Amino acid sequence: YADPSTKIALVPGGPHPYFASWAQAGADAKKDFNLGAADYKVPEQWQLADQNNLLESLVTQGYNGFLLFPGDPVGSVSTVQELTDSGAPVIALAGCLKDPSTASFCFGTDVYRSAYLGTQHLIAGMAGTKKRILHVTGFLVDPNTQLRINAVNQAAKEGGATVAETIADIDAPGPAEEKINAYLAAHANDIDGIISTAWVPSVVSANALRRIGTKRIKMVAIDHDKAVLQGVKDGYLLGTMLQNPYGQGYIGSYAIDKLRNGCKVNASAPWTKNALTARFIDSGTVFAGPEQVDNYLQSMQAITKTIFASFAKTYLICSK
Amino acid sequence: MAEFLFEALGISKSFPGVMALQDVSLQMREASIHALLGENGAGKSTLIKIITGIHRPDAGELRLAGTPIELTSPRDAMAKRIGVVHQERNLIPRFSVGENIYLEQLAGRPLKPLRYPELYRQSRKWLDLLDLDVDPATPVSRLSVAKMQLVEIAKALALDSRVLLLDEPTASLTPHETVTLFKVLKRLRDDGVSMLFVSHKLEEVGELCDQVTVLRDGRNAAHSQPLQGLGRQDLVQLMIGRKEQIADWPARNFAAATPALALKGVSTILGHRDIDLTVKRGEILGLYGLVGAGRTELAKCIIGQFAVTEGSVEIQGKAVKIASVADAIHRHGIGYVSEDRKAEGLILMHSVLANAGITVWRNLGHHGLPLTDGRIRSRIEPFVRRLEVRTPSLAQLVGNLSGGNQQKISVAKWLAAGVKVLIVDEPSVGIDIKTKAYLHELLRELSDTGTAVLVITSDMPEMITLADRIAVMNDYRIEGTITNTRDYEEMSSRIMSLIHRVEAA
Amino acid sequence: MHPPSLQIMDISMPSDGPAAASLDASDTTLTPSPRVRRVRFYLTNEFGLVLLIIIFGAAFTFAVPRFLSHFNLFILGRTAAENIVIGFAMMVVVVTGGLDLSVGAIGVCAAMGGGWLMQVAGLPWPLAVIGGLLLGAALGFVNGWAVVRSGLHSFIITLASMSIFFGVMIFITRAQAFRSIPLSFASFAHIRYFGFISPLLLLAVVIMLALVYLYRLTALGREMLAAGARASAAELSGVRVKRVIILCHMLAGLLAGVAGLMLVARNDAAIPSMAGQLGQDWLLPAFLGPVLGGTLLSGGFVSPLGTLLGSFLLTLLTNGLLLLQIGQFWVEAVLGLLLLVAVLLDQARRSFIARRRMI
Amino acid sequence: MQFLSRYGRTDWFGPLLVTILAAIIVGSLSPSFLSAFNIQVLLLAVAINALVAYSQMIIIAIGEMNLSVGAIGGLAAISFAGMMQVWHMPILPAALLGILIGLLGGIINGVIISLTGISAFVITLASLSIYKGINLGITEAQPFYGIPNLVKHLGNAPFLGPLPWLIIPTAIVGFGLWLMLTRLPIGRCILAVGGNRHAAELSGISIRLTVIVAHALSGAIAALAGILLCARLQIGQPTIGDDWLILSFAAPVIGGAVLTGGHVSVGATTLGVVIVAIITEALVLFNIDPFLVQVVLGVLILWAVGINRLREFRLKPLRRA
Ligand SMILES: Nc1ncnc2c1ncn2[C@@H]1O[C@H](COP(=O)(O)OP(=O)(O)OP(=O)(O)O)[C@@H](O)[C@H]1O
Ligand SMILES: Nc1ncnc2c1ncn2[C@@H]1O[C@H](COP(=O)(O)OP(=O)(O)OP(=O)(O)O)[C@@H](O)[C@H]1O
Ligand SMILES: [Mg+2]
Ligand SMILES: [Mg+2]
Repeated sequence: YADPSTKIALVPGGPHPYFASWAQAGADAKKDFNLGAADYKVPEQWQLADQNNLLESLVTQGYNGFLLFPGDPVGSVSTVQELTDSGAPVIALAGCLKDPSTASFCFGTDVYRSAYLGTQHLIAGMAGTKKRILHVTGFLVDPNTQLRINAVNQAAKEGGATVAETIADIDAPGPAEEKINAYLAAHANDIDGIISTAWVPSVVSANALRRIGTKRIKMVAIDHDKAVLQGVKDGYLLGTMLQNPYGQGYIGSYAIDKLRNGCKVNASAPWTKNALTARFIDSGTVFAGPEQVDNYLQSMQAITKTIFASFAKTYLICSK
Repeated sequence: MAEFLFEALGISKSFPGVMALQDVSLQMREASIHALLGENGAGKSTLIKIITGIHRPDAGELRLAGTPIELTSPRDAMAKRIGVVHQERNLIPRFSVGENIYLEQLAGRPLKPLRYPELYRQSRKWLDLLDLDVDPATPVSRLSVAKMQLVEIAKALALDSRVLLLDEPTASLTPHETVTLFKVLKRLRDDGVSMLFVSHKLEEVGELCDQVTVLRDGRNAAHSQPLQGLGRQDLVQLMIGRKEQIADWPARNFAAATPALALKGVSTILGHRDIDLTVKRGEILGLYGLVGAGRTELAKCIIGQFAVTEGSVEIQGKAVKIASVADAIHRHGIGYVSEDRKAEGLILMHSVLANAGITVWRNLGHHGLPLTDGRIRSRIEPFVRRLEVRTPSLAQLVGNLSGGNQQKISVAKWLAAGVKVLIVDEPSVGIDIKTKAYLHELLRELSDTGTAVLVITSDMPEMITLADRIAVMNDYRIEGTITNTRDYEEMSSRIMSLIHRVEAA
Repeated sequence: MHPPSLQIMDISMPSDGPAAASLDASDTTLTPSPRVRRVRFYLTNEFGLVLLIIIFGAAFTFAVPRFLSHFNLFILGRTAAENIVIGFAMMVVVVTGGLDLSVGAIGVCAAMGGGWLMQVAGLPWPLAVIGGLLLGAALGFVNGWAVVRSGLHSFIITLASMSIFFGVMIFITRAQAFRSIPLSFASFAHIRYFGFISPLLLLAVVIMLALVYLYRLTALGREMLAAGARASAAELSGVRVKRVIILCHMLAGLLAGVAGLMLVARNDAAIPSMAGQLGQDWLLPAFLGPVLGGTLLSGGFVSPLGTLLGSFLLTLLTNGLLLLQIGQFWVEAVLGLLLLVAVLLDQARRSFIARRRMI
Repeated sequence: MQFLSRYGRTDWFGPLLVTILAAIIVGSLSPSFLSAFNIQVLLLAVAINALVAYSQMIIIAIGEMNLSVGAIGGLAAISFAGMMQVWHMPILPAALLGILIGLLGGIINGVIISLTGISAFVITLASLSIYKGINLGITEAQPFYGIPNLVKHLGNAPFLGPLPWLIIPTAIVGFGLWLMLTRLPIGRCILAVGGNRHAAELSGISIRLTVIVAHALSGAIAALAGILLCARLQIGQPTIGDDWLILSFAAPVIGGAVLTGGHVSVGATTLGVVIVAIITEALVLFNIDPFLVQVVLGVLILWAVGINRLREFRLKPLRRA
């Protein structure tokens, strides 16, 4: 039923392990839906300008559908406009664009909700302590970081916990190592829990806790780095907030193809609203504790299946 | 054994736009000192650079003891025991004196640990030989120009060379240091070393050398002749193609002239005390003193680079406060020709035009017109031509000019500036005799048009030729001022007695 | 080793000058022959860059059918324009022998300032643009003043000021973007003259011409070069070196502001992340353009045209490589190789000419 | 006073003063700063960053820049981790090969620079792209996790009191560099080339060889830094080295290095690293609004360098006297 002229590009913000399964998802989608292409294209560096250049060159190369992690929720809007002007539908994948934009919709993780839920899990796990939290997160120039900080603060307020300190700008291994360890060296006794809302800080904090050998400090991390999963298994972490990059890539490719072939976005679908956009579809966020980490892939696949089953019906209006 | 220890035969060398050497030959005997003479830009330094492996000749052959040799780098020359003192200073400023002296040796054994006490002890030997009283551990950057020059010579001596090339080694030395150097060179000659000596001071050549080669426009005007029997005028004739003209200017009287620059009881942050000095409009005042007397420092205080702490500076009769060098130049019309052309006088990486024009840009730019090269050129060209700057074009980088021609540019830019007071510090270092005469004429003409000129020079004949009056400075004080009668004997003894009166007391 | 100095017109000597008689001998050597002039031109950086641009342009045209499409040419020009102006911002400080690590931070601050003036203060965009540029120049002044007053190397001053400027901006804006950018302003980045020329590229060319005018035809520009080449000599020749250095930094701030505002138009929004963390994303394009173009990092020599061509070459290589569809993660390695090949080719050209003694 | 004028002129005196001052201030405000564990954390950061700074310092010494330190370090780090994970290579050979790769990277830089005479800036920028590209090409941005436990242990554990194992290679390299730059002719040649290239050449020093040696050393040291960081992070991260550039210049410059070459100090550079580490730590300890951290960082750097400068102003009159 599908269209071999559909050439989809899956473009992350830069090289990052989080997006690795997009490549496989694209390949599978190409095969399953008989697409012309569903290629994973990585900008050389994690720079907005690099991503823009790559996208523009992909248009020139004839790609006609884009799954894109916006390098900046606002800054990428104009580039997306150019992409859609060229006739290519765009779906914001994994992260959202800020409304208004010409992207069809956003399919990914609600960063606010994910951070919020993670913090709730942490607070639950800290029962019986003073509930003092350290929040480690990524670059401040990323507006999502502000959302995460707000989410953690909000959840803490609601749960009767206090955020002792927020350490930001540590999405690089060296500085993360330095700052997190320095903090723990001085203040390990002043906190009862750690919430991490970025990849590298999750890894570094997990390792640090293992090194100190304490299980007194509870921690909830994000994403599926091996060090994090192992930490959960060994009991150093309460759990981690998993996202569903594979499902994003797979269903996203499917949706783009549909959008190119007579389908329209259903304006009255049950969209979720989040801090950035009113047209948001949750690709699935699960909290994985020690019991779930081993088979998190299956649970993700299950979620993917569920979303996929009703996707076209719910979110698209197709003439054919 | 060959007749000549070292020979350069039929050497030619060209640079972009310049034919520096054409079929030049030179033959040096063992145990002799060979003079190499010529005007600025005649090709002397180029020849030396070819002999030491820095430049490759386009044509010609080098022979050491009769066998042809091929030199591709300075190291090759060193290995053949050819040592050199270049015209330009080539020291590592942050390294100690001792280490600089032994730098050549260090390069040969990269992993053998240095033993500084030993190295300093050995370098002492060479310093003592030259009567140079500095601690070998002192960084070179803290030495005066003259001392650096002596370190450079020590460095060449330490190589223990068979052939030693000296490119204007005496240009920044005092007469006393020169005498010491000559003693050393004569001793080396007696030990069998063959030396090449470049200088613009013909008296020195007559005293020291055995043979002479003269270059004119990159060709041999004389080729390894015995010096015996050649008089000063003969050498001049060979170098410039005509006889030397000796200026004989009438004395001028400035009793009625108004003072252009006056210092009254000035003390400075650099240690000058009670300086009283007046230069009148149209007058040339010489400031004489031994090196280290504080003359350069005084000039720098006058132009506002260092602070005047007491007393008053008056320009055209009005007391002024000079806050910066730019103020001195643009507001008060005082210019300063630096003695250190490489560091302060010129921008070596810029063109002749950019260097010579720097003082007139502001002035030309005032009218709001674009500051084109053409407009700058028309302002500076007369002076560049008058000083016979040898350059393929005004676009040539100053760094590519011969040493003397560089010096000409650093003076020319001030001649073009149209200042009312000009301070000239050691203007003729490295300039050939012909240009020196032109320069003197120019300064004289400049003063005739009303400019007050303050000449600082350690060259007594130059002082006596140029100055209307001579102020003598010693140890940061003015010892006295005398009117120049242009009688060499009388003037030099009066100046010396002024200096020594203090030392006797 | 040295690049050619200021391209100064050759002097032609009047034959009847007062000193001509005594100058006869050297007269012939004072004017370089037309051949020497021609060869000197072939040896310039600019000529080499034009050659490289032609070579690589032809190669890409051949290898990628859509390389010359209007859309791609437009994109190429627009991206190049940004890189060129960023290169200029660095170039004008490199002239002094210093550098400005804070160009990116200043650019973002100016852009955010401009965005604030448009969105929050509601100024008409021309005024807001002027405001943003003034902010850029003011931050540049702070840099220059600190460099001159402290006597520290501009590296350390701008390292700190990069942190401070950017930090204050992030603190004030909380990393939130301004996106109510008037269409009339934003359209500068989207208009296509003749289908493929971006007005931003024209702006970059105009800035280049202005810089050429500055450095070749004004006293101030010449003084900047002199102060950069040798401060002590310039000072003793009446150049107010400190003032000139401050002006260089202000100019850098101004140009960084221009680049920042160009990105605002490009993104239809003023966003804090447009130059990355602390504005560091700009550093490489900022240095690479000038250095490829022949500007000396040690100061005193500058080539606006070279910077323009250097930045353009860089953009061209990146663009062409992306179109070539090289294996995902290998693009960067190939880009580095191409860059190396480009500079080696250029060097080979020079030594070829020199070896043939065409001079 | 005698003491001041004797040591006040050395490069390390100012940074040392700043270090002590900073330690006292931070320590008195946050007592846990001087705890053994914290000192260990500080030393770990210093151990790696000092190597990063050294690898740039040696290039600053010859008056050039090496933009590829981070790329070389990153490539060595992932090679080290990759060889152990994929080929199950023993630790020592893997580490040696990693350093060799760095050495080779440096030599390539040095050879191209000295043969062509193109500015080191351009060449190392191109090689930065190449090395980083190879890194990404090999890893596809995925980390290597197969780090042996022994390496993980060495990367974090102390061997004596608060002294971590990692400090040992750094100390050896630091001492070796100091020895080389002050006592060995090759080190002096490096400084001579930086101080006055022309004069050095005229004195028979081979510029080419010196430049190549400096770049080779720089590459090897950067590789060592990458390997140590890999041990410390317990992961072969492809992003290792991405953020080294600024620090690599900042520490030597804080330590009084002259960017035009000819003057660097190992001791002062190390202290520069320590100062930056203390400042970084202070920012974490004092619970500063994350949005203000950068501002405070900038101000503190200026403060540190400013104190260093003050000493010069005070000493100038002394020198004249
Ligand atoms: N590297 C170079 N590039 C271009 N021209 C050069 C270079 N070196 C020397 N020249 C030119 O070669 C000629 C000879 O210069 P050289 O330095 O040998 O003169 P010189 O006899 O030593 O003069 P001086 O007495 O002034 O030192 C000059 O015209 C000079 O401009
Ligand atoms: N103690 C010192 N340390 C370093 N440099 C010095 C010292 N004393 C003098 N000099 C340098 O030595 C040079 C000559 O000294 P000074 O300028 O005081 O004497 P002068 O009378 O101007 O000498 P000249 O006869 O050379 O004009 C100057 O360049 C000065 O900087
Ligand atoms: Mg000479
Ligand atoms: Mg003097």
